Amino acid sequence: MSASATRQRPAAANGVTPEQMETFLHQMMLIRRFEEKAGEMYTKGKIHGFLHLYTGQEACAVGSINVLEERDHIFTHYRDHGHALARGLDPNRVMAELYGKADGVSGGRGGSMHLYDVSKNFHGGYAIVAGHLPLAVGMALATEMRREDAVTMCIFGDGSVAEGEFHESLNLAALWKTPVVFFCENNLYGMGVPLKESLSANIATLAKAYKMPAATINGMDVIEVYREMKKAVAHARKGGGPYFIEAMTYRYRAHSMSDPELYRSKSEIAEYRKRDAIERLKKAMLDSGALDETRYRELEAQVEREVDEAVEFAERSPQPALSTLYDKVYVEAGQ
Amino acid sequence: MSASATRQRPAAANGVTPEQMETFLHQMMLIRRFEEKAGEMYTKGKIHGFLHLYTGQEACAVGSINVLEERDHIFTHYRDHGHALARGLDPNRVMAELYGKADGVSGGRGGSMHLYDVSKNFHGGYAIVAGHLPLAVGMALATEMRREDAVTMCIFGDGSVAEGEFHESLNLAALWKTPVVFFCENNLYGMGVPLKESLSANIATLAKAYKMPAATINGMDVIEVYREMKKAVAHARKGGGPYFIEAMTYRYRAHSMSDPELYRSKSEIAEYRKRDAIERLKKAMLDSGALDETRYRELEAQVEREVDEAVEFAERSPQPALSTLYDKVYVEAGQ
Amino acid sequence: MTEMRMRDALREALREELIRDDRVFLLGEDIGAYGGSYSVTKGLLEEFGEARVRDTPIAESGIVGVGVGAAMAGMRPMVELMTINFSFLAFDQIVNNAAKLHYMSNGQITIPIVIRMASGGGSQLGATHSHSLEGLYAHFPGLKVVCPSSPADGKGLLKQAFRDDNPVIFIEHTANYGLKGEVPEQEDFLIEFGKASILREGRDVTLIGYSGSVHQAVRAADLLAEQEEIDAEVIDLRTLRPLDMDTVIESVKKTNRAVVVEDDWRFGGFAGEIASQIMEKAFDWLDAPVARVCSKDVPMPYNRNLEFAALPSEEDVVEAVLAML
Amino acid sequence: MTEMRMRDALREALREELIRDDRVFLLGEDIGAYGGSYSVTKGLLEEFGEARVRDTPIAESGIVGVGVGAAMAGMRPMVELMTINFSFLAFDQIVNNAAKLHYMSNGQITIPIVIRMASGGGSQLGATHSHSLEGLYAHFPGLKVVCPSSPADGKGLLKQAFRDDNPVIFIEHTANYGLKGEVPEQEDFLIEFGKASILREGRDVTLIGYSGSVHQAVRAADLLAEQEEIDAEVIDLRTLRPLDMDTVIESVKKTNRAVVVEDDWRFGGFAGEIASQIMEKAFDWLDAPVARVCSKDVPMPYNRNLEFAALPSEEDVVEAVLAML
Ligand SMILES: Cc1ncc(C[n+]2csc(CCOP(=O)(O)OP(=O)(O)O)c2C)c(N)n1
Ligand SMILES: Cc1ncc(C[n+]2csc(CCOP(=O)(O)OP(=O)(O)O)c2C)c(N)n1
Ligand SMILES: [Mg+2]
Ligand SMILES: [Mg+2]
Repeated sequence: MSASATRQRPAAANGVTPEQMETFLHQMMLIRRFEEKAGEMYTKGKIHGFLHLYTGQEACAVGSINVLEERDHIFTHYRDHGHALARGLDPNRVMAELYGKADGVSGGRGGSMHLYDVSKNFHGGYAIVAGHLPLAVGMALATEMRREDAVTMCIFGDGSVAEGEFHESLNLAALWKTPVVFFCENNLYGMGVPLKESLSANIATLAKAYKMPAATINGMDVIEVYREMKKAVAHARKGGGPYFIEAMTYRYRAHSMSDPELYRSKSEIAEYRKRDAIERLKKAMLDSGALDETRYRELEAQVEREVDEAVEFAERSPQPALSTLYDKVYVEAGQ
Repeated sequence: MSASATRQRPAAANGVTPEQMETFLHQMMLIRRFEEKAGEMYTKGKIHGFLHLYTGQEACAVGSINVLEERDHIFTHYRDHGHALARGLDPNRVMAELYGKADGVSGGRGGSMHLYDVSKNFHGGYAIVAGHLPLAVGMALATEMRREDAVTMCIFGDGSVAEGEFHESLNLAALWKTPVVFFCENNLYGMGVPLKESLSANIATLAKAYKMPAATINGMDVIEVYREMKKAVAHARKGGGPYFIEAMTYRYRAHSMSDPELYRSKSEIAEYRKRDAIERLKKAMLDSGALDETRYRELEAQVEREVDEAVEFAERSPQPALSTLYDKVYVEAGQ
Repeated sequence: MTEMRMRDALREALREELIRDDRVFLLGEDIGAYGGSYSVTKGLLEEFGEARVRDTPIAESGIVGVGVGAAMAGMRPMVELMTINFSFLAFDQIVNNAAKLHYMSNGQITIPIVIRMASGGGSQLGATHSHSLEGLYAHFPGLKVVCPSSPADGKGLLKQAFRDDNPVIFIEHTANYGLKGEVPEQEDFLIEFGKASILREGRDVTLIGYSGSVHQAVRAADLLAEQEEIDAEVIDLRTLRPLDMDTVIESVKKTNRAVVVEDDWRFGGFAGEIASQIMEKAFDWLDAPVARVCSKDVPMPYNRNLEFAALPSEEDVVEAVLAML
Repeated sequence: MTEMRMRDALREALREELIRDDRVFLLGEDIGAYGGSYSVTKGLLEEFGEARVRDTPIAESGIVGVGVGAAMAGMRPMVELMTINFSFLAFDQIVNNAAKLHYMSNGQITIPIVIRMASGGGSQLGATHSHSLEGLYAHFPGLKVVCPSSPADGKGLLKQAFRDDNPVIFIEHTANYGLKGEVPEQEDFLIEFGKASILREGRDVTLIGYSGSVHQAVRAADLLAEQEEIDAEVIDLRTLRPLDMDTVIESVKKTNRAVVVEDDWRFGGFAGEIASQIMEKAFDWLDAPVARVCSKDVPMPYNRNLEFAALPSEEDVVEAVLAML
């Protein structure tokens, strides 16, 4: 930590230390590369089912999840690789899960949309749009009843806002003042439907109607996400009840691997790519001297190694034994 | 109509003619007496199942439904007798339905919670809380697609606002600008749960979040309800999309006949009874000369007769034949 | 032993579990100030306070989801949905989240939740409020489904539900709430899931029911004995998942005839499961096809006579038995 | 006749109905700009415009309810729910409002709605996205349930669904979308509901399936013929409600043996209905209990091998047949 003394200035400027910035950069690069590789492996027929890549949205996961403590909890939707990696789940085991292998975080039973690592309070990966929102409220209610000083973060997309469970969950959370941070990644589309065609409301305004604070933030700026998430977590942790963040972002890739993307133009994607969160942080760090090209190339190489290793690990990991098919439908012993 | 010339003043004052006021008074008195009688017949074992009485809320139904044209549509919840009577459904056939008799508006198959008279565009009577809201939106969408210049009114209680379908329906209605008036009768309770313990939002504020106009009005003042409903219907009819009314009201009786009312005090009920809508209108009409005691007693006698006749009709109406059990599960002929 | 009504036996179970285990808490619609729409939770709010007996908004999906989330956190919530009819709004939460998270997470997550609801017709509540769909939930691996028919079973099975680490759908027939019966008094009176009980021994035919329909079966057995000198065995399944087919098969191998009695519709209903398993496991013992006495294939009418005609009756059971002899 | 894939045959049906009847309109998730998640509605937005091909928010309950409301108004909406898995969120709207309003209103209201959804496992979509619950909807009186297995059936049955005045749940197996087959070209090619089709005649055993499982049955019949010289008859039910048991019973009276093949779980599933009815109606003709070949009793695992092991296969069918001879 002492090395940071020489890099004091940028930290003072935005409340984030250079070490943290490097962590953010590394994590975002890892997620980016991991997702590209996963897409590649899908095309090669190594991964099947639905695969929803997170490319473009990295600042959301990294900026927010790094605010959380170990004792805090995370629920997310099916576009969950980025959140898992930001939470520190082992990339090897995440890749193995996409492969459906025995060493996967969910033993190969969950797949891309259902990553779980309860040892890290990472509770999934939910594929039914908005179905996990009440679960997060319930987790927060339980920690609150036990006075555990924990905050639960609940991540979902803009398309989920039209679901009835969004409304029920926000109301319950606010009514019972549960320590939950609702984190909406507004990437402007739910599959092929633009948000303006699926919602007659401003998301943050709607959230405020439930008497909880809500902020719309730039989800392509990891530092802004981090700072805003800090406020949100502090609010929830000190007993203020739920907090709502709408992070404006964009997904670069198709909704899932089978989407022909008929609903948006190449130029729109190009436009958003110009605001890339990794480029933005990299530039800021280069400008402030928190990073130089050598270090950046080191990080690139490191990420490449991590992702290659993940693929190798996944390739080598065994298939779950057929004899396990009937395991864990039920918990065997009572309490 | 010429007789009204002598009664010009009160009409000018509130936009309602003395004839209309008398209609309102008559309808409210009819509903009040009808409900009291229904409760009595329930206690006598003539009516079974759930019976949700409307006593106390008469101004809501009467003030609003009288604004509608014949071509307009109504959907309501299980507390539906008042709405049916205000829409002009035959009291005899409504009472017969509570009895489950063959001449009931639903042939004895629906019961108190499921009154239908499609010839009057009265589409029910729904017993699943908030389940009819999207139906009303669908009806409005259809009339709009066919350019029928019709408005659909959708009535529900404050307790329904916490349901997911409330949210989905308001959003769909606003998104597609369907001509629907959402009419929330806020009687402060959903069964035994006070609104403030079930909703972390102000109802009208929440409605406004969907970008539709919303007004909170005095649901114990039939004139105010009428005037506000006029605005709402005009807005919807001229293509302005949905409109939301929250009418503040109170139910005098238990939620249903089996409710011991442990959750509220006698004094609270007494307090609201002082604001009785029928008394209020009666007093205003007496004061303005639109009514005198003789005419009031005539109305009382008329209502008594109507309700007695309804009971007699229901008593005499036959049971539906057992042979009809399997009828109308399906429509026989295709289109 | 002490005599009590079903609703009181259920309340006793809830009380004892609330006292025994501070992870237990209750949430549901009108379970607090109102006392529960069938008075099962009456007095519990006063005794245990608002944190552990929690009135909820009318938001079935939301409250079941909250229960599942709390169970994931290691609590032992009981969610009351008033009636099975409203559980349709929480269907996804029940059959996806509650039922599957243990499996999908490779055992990392467990969901020790009890979801209570009332079922059954016969009270003129109309078509949307008269479902008997116990079998619907029994179809989903990951769930357990319990449907008691007596106060003692109600208490013993409900207490057991709180000791089970799996999601338990606990379904009470509205017609049973007022039933009186002897209930053992000891603290740890539990009834294991998956053990049917033989309510009446007999040689000539096996009548199989659960929850409400058990009582039709018993009355039918009485009629058969009195009027026809037919000696019927009556089996109460008590839980549909796990399902105790051993007891059923043993009985059928003795009687060679079986009638399944169920309040639900026959077509595509759970009675078909029991009938099929009997055929599969006792084919050579069967002297006649297994009969299914169920509700008529119509939405439940409101009118009393029509409703009675739609529901299975003891006469229907007697008729089915006579037809197979 | 012209050869086309299932997805194209379904699209043709929708197109023709949109042209024929201006009361027909489509609404659903991603049916417009995206072209439908299985490309069934591709191009229809461009051809018929936004009013008649309507992209909706992700709000299953809401959009089914809107469809029901529009149907009450005399329109003929088709609501696409993407997959059966998401229909759970609209369960109440389907089984209460769509199914029961005609009955409850004493015939005043009719609900001519078509609700389309994809079903089935086998694509590694995991436990929440791999349901085969056709039988779930078939359980409810008031609904019709259609599950085509070929492009011709897909087209003829879907067109018929739009001519029916009742709510029709139209379920397409994801594994069938790419299937090719001959489809009649005439404008009014309709297939009546409640008529099973015999895909293969045989003397030794009757295999009964629908939607996806029909194809396992056909492959099993081929294996049985090639390897065991067993001559199986294969019946495709095509619609579960109405259900054509006459064709099944006639066949079983000839073969004396039957296997029901179904993608859904066996326990409490629809196969039990078919098996029970066969027992009831052909008891004296049966040489062995009716077998049910279904999914294993587990939530669907993601891993490919486990998923294949969980799903019913043609080998499972062959095994079941051999076991009953
Ligand atoms: C209840 C439900 N309905 C539909 C779907 C199909 N579906 C999967 S993802 C998706 C879009 C969700 O959009 P959003 O919430 O914005 O998340 P994003 O994919 O943009 O990250 C849809 C419609 C689903 N999984 N669950
Ligand atoms: C989905 C659903 N959940 C629960 C119920 C049981 N229930 C019937 S009425 C009611 C209260 C509704 O309150 P509100 O909407 O305010 O209408 P009010 O009775 O006050 O007129 C409840 C909880 C139901 N009918 N439907
Ligand atoms: Mg999105
Ligand atoms: Mg209310």
